[in-house]
Amino acid sequence: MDSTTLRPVVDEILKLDQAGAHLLGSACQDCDTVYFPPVLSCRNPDCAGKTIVPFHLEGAGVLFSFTVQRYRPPALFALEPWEAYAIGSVDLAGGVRVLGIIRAPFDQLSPGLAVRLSTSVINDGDEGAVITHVFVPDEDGQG
Amino acid sequence: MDSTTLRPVVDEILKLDQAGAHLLGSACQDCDTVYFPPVLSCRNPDCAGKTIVPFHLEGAGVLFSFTVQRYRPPALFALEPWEAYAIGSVDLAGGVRVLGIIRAPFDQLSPGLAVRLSTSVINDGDEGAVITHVFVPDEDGQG
Amino acid sequence: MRPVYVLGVGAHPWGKWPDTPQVGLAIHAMKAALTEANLEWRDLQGLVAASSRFEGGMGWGLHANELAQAVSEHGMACVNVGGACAAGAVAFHTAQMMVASGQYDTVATLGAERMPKGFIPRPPGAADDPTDHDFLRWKTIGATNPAYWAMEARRRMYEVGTTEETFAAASVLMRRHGAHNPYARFRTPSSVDEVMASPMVSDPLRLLEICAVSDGAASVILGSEAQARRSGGPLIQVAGSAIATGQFGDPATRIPMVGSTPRPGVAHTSEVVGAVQKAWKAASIGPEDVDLLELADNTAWHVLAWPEMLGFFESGESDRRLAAGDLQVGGRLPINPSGGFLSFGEATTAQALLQICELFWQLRGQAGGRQVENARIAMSAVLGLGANGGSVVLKR
Amino acid sequence: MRPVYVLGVGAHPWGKWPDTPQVGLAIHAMKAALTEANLEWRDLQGLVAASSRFEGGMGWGLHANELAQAVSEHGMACVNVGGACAAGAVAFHTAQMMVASGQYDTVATLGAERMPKGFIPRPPGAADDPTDHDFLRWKTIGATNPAYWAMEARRRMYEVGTTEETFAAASVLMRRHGAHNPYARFRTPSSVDEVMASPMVSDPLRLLEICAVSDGAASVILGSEAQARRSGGPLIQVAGSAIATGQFGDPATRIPMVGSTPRPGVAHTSEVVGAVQKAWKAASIGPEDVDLLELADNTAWHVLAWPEMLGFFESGESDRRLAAGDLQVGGRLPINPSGGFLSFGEATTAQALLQICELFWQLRGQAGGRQVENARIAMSAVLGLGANGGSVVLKR
Ligand SMILES: [Zn+2]
Ligand SMILES: [Zn+2]
Repeated sequence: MDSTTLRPVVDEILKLDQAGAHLLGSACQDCDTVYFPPVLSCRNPDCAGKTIVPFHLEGAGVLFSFTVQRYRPPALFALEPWEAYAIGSVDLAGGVRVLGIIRAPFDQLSPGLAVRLSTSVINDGDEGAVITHVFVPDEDGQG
Repeated sequence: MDSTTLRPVVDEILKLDQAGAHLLGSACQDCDTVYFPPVLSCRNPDCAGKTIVPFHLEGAGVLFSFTVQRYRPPALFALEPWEAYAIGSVDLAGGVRVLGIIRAPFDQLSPGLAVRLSTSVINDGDEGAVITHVFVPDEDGQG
Repeated sequence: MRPVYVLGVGAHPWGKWPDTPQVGLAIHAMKAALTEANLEWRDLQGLVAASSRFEGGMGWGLHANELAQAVSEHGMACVNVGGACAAGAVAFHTAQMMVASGQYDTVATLGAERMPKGFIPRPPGAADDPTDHDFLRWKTIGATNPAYWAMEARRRMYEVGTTEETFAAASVLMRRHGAHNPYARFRTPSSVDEVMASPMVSDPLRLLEICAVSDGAASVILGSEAQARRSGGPLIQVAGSAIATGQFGDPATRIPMVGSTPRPGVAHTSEVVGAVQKAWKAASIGPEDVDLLELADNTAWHVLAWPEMLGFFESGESDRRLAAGDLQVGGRLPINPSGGFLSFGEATTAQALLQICELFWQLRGQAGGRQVENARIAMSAVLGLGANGGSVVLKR
Repeated sequence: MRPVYVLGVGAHPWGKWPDTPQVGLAIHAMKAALTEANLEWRDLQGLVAASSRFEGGMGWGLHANELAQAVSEHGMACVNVGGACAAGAVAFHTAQMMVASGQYDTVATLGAERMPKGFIPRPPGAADDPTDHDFLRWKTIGATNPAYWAMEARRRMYEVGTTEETFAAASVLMRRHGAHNPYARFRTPSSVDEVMASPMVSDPLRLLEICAVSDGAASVILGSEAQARRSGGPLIQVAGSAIATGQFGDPATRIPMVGSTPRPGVAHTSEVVGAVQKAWKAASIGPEDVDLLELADNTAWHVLAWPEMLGFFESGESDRRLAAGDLQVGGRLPINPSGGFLSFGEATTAQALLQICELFWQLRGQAGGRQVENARIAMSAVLGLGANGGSVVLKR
C-alpha cells in the first residue's frame, strides 16, 4: 500500500525521499526539545533562547498506547473503503511522542511493541488518493 | 419588478398575500413594544410579563436616514446584475425602525420622505430568483 | 479578597431538545437561578457566558449579549468566554473575580449548548491550518475524542491492571447516582453486564462508558455577602476557584495533540491538577477536607484516573476504592453524586456550570435521593480542549 | 478595590502582514510589553486574549492557550474573550478584575488579528439563522458596516448641518496625528481635497473617511502596585475601567440590526456612553478632567459624533471645535493622538488594546511628535458588535 509517488495528505508534516518517509518536526537549539508538528517557538518556560530549527524525526519507536477506532470519524478524514483501524501513540527518539495510525493485526498490539514509520494510502475524496503517516511493527526493533 | 409568485429570500420575515407584502415581527402583549424581526422574548428590562405574539408590521413609513452603497457586499447577498443601490432606515407605525433597500431615484432620497413597503427581485444564485423587502416612495403618504 | 457567594443556581434538564432554541434553554436556566437568588433580570450587573462555537451568539460567540438582547437590555456588563468543556469554569472564575474586585455585586454565569450529533467535530468555519493539531488529527489520523481517552484507558490497563469490568463498574456507578437527578438525561440504573454488552467504540471503551452529546443549560449567580443575605437561605461561599493551563512536559495524550514531549516528573493532565491545587490553596483546604467531588467523567476511565491524579488516592488505588463502595454517595469520597457526564451527557460549554449547580444543591441539602449527608465542602474539577483546567470549591 | 497598574505595553506595527502568522504578531507585541514591564514569560500568572473569529486559537477561539503553547507552558490561567471590536477592552477589564481581586499579581492582555480583505464579512462557519440580525442584514439587504455608519452620517448632516468637507477635515486630523506614530499603517498626512477626491463608498462617506482592515497586535500587562514598582518607571494606574451593553430603546442604527425600537430619552450608542460613565465613576472623574481621548473612529462621523455623545460637547458642537483646532494635539481635547483607526486601520480584536497602549505612552511621555503635553489623565472609548462598549481611564 505504500507509495512514494503519492502526495501526503498534509505536505507540511510528512516528506518522502529515497531513504523513505520522514516526519517533519522542529528542534529547539537552546534546550534540545524536539517537537512534532513543526513549531514557531519553543514551549519550554525555562528556555530563554527559543531558537527553532527544522528537524526530521527518526522513524523507529516504541508503542506507548493504542486503540481500535470502530466508528467512522467526521468528514475531514476520509478512509475508503471504511474499516476499523488502530491508532496509537509512539515514543520516538528525542523524547517526542507522536500519534498515528498503527497498521498491524489488532491482536499484535501491545504497549512496548517496536514500530517504525511508514505510509499508507487513504482516500481523500475529490483530490484523489493521498498518503498519511502510519506506524508498522518493526521486525528488527527492540520490543 | 415585484412578484407575488416568487419566494422571499428569508421566509421567516416576509410574507406575501392578496393584500400585498407584510413584514413579520412580534409584539409584546405586556408592554406593547413592537419588534422586527420576530423575537423569542421582550427586551424591555421593565417588562415583567414578556408575552410575545406574532405581529404584522404596517407598510407605510417615513425615511429616517439612508445611504447609497456603491461597492458590492460579501457573497451572502447576491444582486445580479450589480448596480449601486440605496439602503435606508424607515420608521413604521408602532415605533419600530426597519432597515431595507430603498427603491427610488437617489436624488429623491431625503430624511422625512414618505415610503411604503414593497418587494424586489434579487438574484440568489443557485436557488433562482427570490424577492426581498424594499421601500418605495409613497405618493399618497405624508412627507 | 472580598468574599463571594453563590446567590442561586438553575439548569435546564439535559437531553436532546431539537425544538428549543439555544436561547430558550439559556432563558430557562437563568430564570431558575434568578428565582433561587430572589433577583430580577435588571438586578444583574454582569453576565459571563460560556461561548459556544456551534450555535447562537449572533454568529460571533456573543452569547451573553444575545441573552441580554433577548430578555433585558439594561446595560449590564457582558463577557463571553471560550474554553470548550472548561468554559463554564472559566466563566465562573471570571465572575468570581468581578465580584471579588468590589466593582460588581451581582454577576451571573451561563452556559447553554445544543451539540451536533455524533463525534464532536471541528467547529464550523475552522481553517485548514497545518500548524493546528486539531486540523492534523482529523486530516491525517481521523482520531476522535474517544480515541484519545481510549489510549489513556489502555495504558492504565497496562500499568495498573485495570480490567474492562472495572471500567464498566465505574460507568454503572455514575448511572446509579444519575437515577436520582431530575436534570440528568439517563436516569435508568445500568448493570456491568449491560455496559459490557454495549458496542465497542474505541477499545477498550464501550458506548455506555463514554459520555453522549447532549443539549442543556446551566446558570450560577454570584454576588457579595450583602446580596447573599438578601437572597436568603444558608450562605454558600466560594471558598476558592482557579483556572490553569498545562505544564511543559505533561504526559497526557491530550486532545487534539498529534505530538507531545513528555518529561519525567510532570503531572498528568497538569492543567486540572494545577487548577485544583490553586483552588485548594485559595480555599485553604486539602483533599482530606472534601465531602464530595464533581469531576469531568467524559469516560469511565476518568472516574478512576482523576481521583488519583488529583491526589485523593495513590496511583492504581481507585479500582479497589470503587469496589469497596468508597466512591458512591454514602462512601468516603462520593464522586459525581449528580450522575456526571455519563448520566447527563456533554453539552460542552454548560457542563462545568452544571457541576457547580450540583455543588450548590448538595450544600443546601436539596439533592434528594443523591444527597451526600451533611456536606459542607464540595468541589468540582473540569478539563477543556486547549489544556484548560478549572476547579471550584464551595463551602457552607 | 485593590489598585491595579499598567506594567508595560507593546504592539506590532499595523499594516498588511501576509507572511507573519497571527501568533507571530502576538509574540512580537507581547515580547515588547514584557520588556517594558521587566518580566519574563513565566512571570505571567494570567493571560486574557481577545479572541478572533477569523484565524488561530486552535480553531476554537483559544488564542491565549495557543500563545501559551507556543512560548511558555508554565500553567498560567488563560481566559479567551469575545467582543469583536470591543474585545480588547473586555480583555483589559477582565484582567483588571483579576488583579483587583487580589488573586493575581501579573496578568497580560493580548489582541492579535489578521483581517480578511474588503468589507468585514460574517465569521467563518456562522449559521444561516433567520432570528440572527447579522444573517438577515446580509441576506435580505446586503448592508455592509460602512452603510450603517453612512446612515448615521447622513442623519447628522440633516440634523446639525455637518458638511461633507467637515467629515473630510475630521479624517485629515486623524492622519495628521498618525503621521507621528511608528505603529500606524498610514503615516502620510492627507488634505481635505485628497479625501474629497477619494471614491465614495457609501454616501456620504468616502474611502479615506472609513477605516481600512489591517493586521496588527497589541498587548497590555497589568499588575499590583508591588509589581509596578518592580517594573520601574513612573507608576501608571488604572483609574477605572468598565464595559457595558446597550440600553433598551437606543436610537443608534447599530450594526448588524435590521430592526430596532428607538425610545425617547435613551442615549445614542448607549453601550459606550454607559461604559464611559461607569469608568468615570470608578475613577471619580468627569469629562473636564480628561487630557486626551482615544475613541473608536471607524469613520470620520465618529470623530465628530462621539465627543458629543459622551458629554464633552453639546450636540452639533464638534464641527466648530474641529475647525477651531480644539481636537488636535495641543488643543483643548486632543482626539486620537495615536492617529486612530483611520491611520492604523481595523484589526478588530487588537484595536481597543492599541488605544490603551497609546494612553500609556502618552502618560509616560513616550509619544514623540504626537505627545500631549503634561498628560495626566487619559481615556479610551470603544464599541464592538453586539452592543459592547468599553472604556478605560489611566492616570499618572
Ligand atoms: Zn527551548
Ligand atoms: Zn414587554
